Amino acid sequence: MTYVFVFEVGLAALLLAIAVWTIVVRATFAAIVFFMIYGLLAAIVWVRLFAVDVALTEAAIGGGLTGMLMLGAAARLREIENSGEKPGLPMRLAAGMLCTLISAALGIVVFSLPDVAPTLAPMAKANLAQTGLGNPVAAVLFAYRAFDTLLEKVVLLLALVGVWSLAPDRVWGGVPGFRVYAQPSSILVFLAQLLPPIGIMIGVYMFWTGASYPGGAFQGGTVLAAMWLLVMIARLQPVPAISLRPLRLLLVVGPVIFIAIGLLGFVLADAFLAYPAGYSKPLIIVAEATLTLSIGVTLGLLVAGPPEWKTQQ
Amino acid sequence: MTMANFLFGAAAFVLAMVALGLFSVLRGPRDADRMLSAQLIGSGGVAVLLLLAVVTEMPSIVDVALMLALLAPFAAVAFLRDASSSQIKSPDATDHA
Amino acid sequence: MTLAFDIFTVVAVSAGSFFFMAGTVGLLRFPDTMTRLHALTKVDNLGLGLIVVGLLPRAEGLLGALKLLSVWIFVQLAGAIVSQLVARVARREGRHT
Amino acid sequence: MNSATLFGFCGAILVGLGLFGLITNPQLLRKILAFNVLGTGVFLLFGVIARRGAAAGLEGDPVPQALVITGIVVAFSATTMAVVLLLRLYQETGEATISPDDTSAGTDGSRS
Repeated sequence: MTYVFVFEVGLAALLLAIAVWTIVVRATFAAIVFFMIYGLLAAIVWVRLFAVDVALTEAAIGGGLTGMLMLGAAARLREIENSGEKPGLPMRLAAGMLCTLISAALGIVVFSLPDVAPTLAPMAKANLAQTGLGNPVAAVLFAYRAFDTLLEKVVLLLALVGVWSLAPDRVWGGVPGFRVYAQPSSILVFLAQLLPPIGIMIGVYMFWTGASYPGGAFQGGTVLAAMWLLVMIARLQPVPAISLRPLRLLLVVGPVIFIAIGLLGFVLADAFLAYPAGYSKPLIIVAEATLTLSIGVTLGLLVAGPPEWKTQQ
Repeated sequence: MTMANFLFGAAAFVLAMVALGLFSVLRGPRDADRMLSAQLIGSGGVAVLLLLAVVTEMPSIVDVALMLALLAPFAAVAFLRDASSSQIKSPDATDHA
Repeated sequence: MTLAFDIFTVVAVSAGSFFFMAGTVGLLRFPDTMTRLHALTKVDNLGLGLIVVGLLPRAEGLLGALKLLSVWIFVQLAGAIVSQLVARVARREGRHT
Repeated sequence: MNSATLFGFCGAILVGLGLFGLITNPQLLRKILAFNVLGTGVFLLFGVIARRGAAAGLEGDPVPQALVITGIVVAFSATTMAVVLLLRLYQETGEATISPDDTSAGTDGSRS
């Protein structure tokens, strides 16, 4: 199938060209636009590698949240754009040589991978029925390597604590400095009223379908976060103060329930995060549902940034 | 030519159009033009994904396209927030002065 | 019957790809932001629209077809709203400079 | 050359490109972007290993795929953290760059 080959070579070449432009283009804004397109093409590459779960994650993060984060940061840094001088030519040549060497070494590694690739796919497939799930990636995330997933959620919360701790003392517990429209136009308000109900539905669908088909808690949570940010940016809802108790509760409910289910494993099964036979699917669904909510709130607050005001503006 | 080949050919063609669209991101000249190019390229990516979903008979790829389509307006909304806040603040400042 | 559907798919997807080309050429050749907006709408409405219509006979059941159509509607919605917002900024900037 | 090897080479080159941007661009925001390009390259290498592990009726080994999903989440949270740190640095010092002559600027106490 030569058409497939033409398509894939074109895709790879385009991805590389965009990466080059992201790095060398002079205007920061253009670099960010290239980076967003880079995420889009990366999602297509993941589809070609038959990793649709990864493609969904890349599309959700690259499509909505990264763009919002980077454009916001670039707008704040606009005054000092293009400041700072590039290192001299010898330095750049040396860096270029080093990077070429690293790329070449990795390329040789790719080329000399063993012909019979080591794989855990048969084991993942063989035990899939026991988990009650149909999606092997979800089984890895929530059954075989559930501990990793738990720690990943803790990392998200730690990152949020890190972001918050960068606020000056006088505004601790205050309102994040997420920039919203000064005067949202009627068309934006329309968008912010129309899209979130659909987005919430798709977020729930992502988490629900994730048990059997590609999708899952993280992809669903990312959609929820994007919808929340849209509502805040159009000033339909105020940006909440981070000391708000219900908000803090939402942040931790997912991980806490996940840990509780894990501890239950000591009693009902024989290990931490082990599910009692026959109950694994409902337990995983409960954990995923609450995690979707917590991930949504955490990601939204991560993009909203550290507190900048003591009270509502 | 089989149907699969035709659809892959169409996907490659749309991808080539996306590549051409990249030049308008480079050229600009204004940030608004760059944003428009990104929007157009996003539609191209959605079209490529839909073609791939049908040709490889993996319906879950449509979900990836759905995700991209749903989140398509977000970058532009963020961009126009930054464009409008700087635009609206400056007349404000002159009022106070 | 299958042949008729296949011909339909080939014609519609080809026409959609043509509008992708038209939109990209417009993006590169049109002189200012406002006319480039015009190019964008061709891609969102007709380019992606015709490709979606062409793929409908090959969709997996009614639900699959509905999903394809909803992808198109989302992209149209995003395109329409982003065009409005970008046009506002472009007009304001045009007046100020 | 099959598609897994093709995208594997692509990932290898992306790692080099990202590293080059990380070293040579003085602006910190651009360094963060470059680091994300590098990260995607590493993820792609993982994806190639997953694709090559296709067996038992699955099109890829789900274990590396799940690791990449976790990786993308962690990379995003690290990116937000880095961006916020950068904005705070700008608030404090009015600068957001690292230039080759930074060491001299630091020692003569022009910034605190």
